[in-house]
Amino acid sequence: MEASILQEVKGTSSNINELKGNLEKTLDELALIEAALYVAGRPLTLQELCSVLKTRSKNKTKKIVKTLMQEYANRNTALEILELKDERYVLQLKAEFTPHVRKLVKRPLLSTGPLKTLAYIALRQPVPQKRVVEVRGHHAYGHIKLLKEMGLIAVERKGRSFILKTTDYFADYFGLSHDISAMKRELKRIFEDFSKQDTPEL
Amino acid sequence: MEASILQEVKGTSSNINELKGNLEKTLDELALIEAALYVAGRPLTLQELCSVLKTRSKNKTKKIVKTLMQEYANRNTALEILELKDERYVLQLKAEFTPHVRKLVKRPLLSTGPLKTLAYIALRQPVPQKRVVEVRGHHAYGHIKLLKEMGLIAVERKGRSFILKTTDYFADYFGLSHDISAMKRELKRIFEDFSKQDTPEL
Amino acid sequence: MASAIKKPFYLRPPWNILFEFHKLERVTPWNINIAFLLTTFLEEMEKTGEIDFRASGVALDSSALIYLMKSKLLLQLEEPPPPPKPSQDFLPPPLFLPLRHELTSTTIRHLLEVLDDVIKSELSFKVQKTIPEQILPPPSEVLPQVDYYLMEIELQMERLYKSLSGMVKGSGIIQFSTLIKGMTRLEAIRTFILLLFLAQSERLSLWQDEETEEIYITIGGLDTARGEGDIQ
Repeated sequence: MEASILQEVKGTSSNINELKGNLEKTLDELALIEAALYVAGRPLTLQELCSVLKTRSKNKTKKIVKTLMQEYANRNTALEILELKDERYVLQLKAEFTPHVRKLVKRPLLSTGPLKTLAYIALRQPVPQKRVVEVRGHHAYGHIKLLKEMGLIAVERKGRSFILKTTDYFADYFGLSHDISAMKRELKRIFEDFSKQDTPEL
Repeated sequence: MEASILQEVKGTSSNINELKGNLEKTLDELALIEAALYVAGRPLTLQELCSVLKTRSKNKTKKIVKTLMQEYANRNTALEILELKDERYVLQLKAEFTPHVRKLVKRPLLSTGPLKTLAYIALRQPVPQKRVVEVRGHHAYGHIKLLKEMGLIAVERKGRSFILKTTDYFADYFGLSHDISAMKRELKRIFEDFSKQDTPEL
Repeated sequence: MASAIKKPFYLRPPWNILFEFHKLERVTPWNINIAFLLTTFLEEMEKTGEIDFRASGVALDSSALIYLMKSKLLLQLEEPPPPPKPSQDFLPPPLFLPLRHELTSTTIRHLLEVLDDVIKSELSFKVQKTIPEQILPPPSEVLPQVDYYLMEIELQMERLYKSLSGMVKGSGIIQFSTLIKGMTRLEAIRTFILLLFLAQSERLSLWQDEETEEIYITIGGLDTARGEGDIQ
């Protein structure tokens, strides 16, 4: 009798340890995904996240990322984890916090002028540099140089003119499709939302 | 009697609203500090955090940072907030996660050209800008501008010349002393060890 | 990426026009906005810290040349083209980049690796001073032969304005035919050109009677010349 109780107790405790072990493992895995997203500072593919967890199971990894996303959404935090197209995930600052902390960023950031030029190039690409300068004014030369330096656009020579396009890095940065026509459709939707938000009277 | 109960209820509800308001404010302030520490990616002084909260009260800011630190400590997360010397705070990845995610870190802080200019300034500081340009060539003007923008060096005017020094951020990034002479000694020592290691045949 | 480009910034568009004068001679001066070029040139120089007085000198020379070309066209009474209409196209709002923390891969080891190179180049610098490559042409190539008259145009304008003010005693109207009485044809043309410059700088107004073809010059606050021919 005593032996059997002991047996039972032992069994239970081993179950508890197992459970505890599983829980810890899940927690560690959540933290591992968080660590990966934090250091990368760019969207990571499910593949990349699998390799961090040292697993081949995309389903398992996806479940863990979704749990982490949920956890972030439940907490009152300045950070968010977004799911982008093609099962890519990114950790970033919620947009509403940007104006409050922009000045603390030590990387050279782009000001509104170049960002407008970038938006125009993205929407009209492939677009001749001449056209961009016509529409955006002479300052666009400086913007184009800056955007090129940051790897957001690429310049191609075609006869005597320069043709501008966004890069894959650009698409990744904004979580857009790598396919140009699909990207343009996505952008148009973003701009439409933006103008609706901005000018409710229209 | 009824009136007094009503009064009391009203009082309670206004208190609840007030409490709720305070709670929301604290949450927002917590998130603001989190946002600041996240985007800075370097230790921030209490002063800098005060300016994010738009308050002059160091005590208030300190209380909020401590609450956030506690919150991070309670959660199972890959990140931690540490208090450093001189009331500076940093959000960083817990060291045990580094080996698992190191391979995701791909972007260098600087490309080779500006890095060389930075190394030269670090070793010879305080050094006149003119001397840096003599040794590193005319491109150094651009490097100096970039390094300044990234907060890695500071420029001081001295009569008609500009004197260059590294900043505390530089010291923090590379884990060196904030004291310039101590830092230079450290750099020389590490450099000597490093060159011995690298060229055993000498 | 920036360090891959060897040329100084001013040899790139749009400023390169100021430094490639073989091209300068072929352009239509009306297409060049000198004020914009010089302002952005100075801004960029300040921004990059590439303070080069020779470059500034050349930029100034070239600007003067462009101005001169514009003046010459004015002498030939060529009308400047109307300002181009800005192209109409949908201008999307700026695309704000999301803020993301990103760990960088540079470590103290990288810093020390390049330090070795830097120390070597510092030593070699002490031994031999590098002779900077001549990237700018000598000034004689830049400065074209200039008509002495054009160089003194400001002075001439001042002289004419003074004499006109004297004639009308401060303010008033004077007829062009009265002004050029006794002048040779060339002197009259030069006077007319000076009047155009003065009118352009809004120091006087010119108005021509369509029937008599007389030109009226209004000086000092009288704005009647802008009216619809209501000069008495």
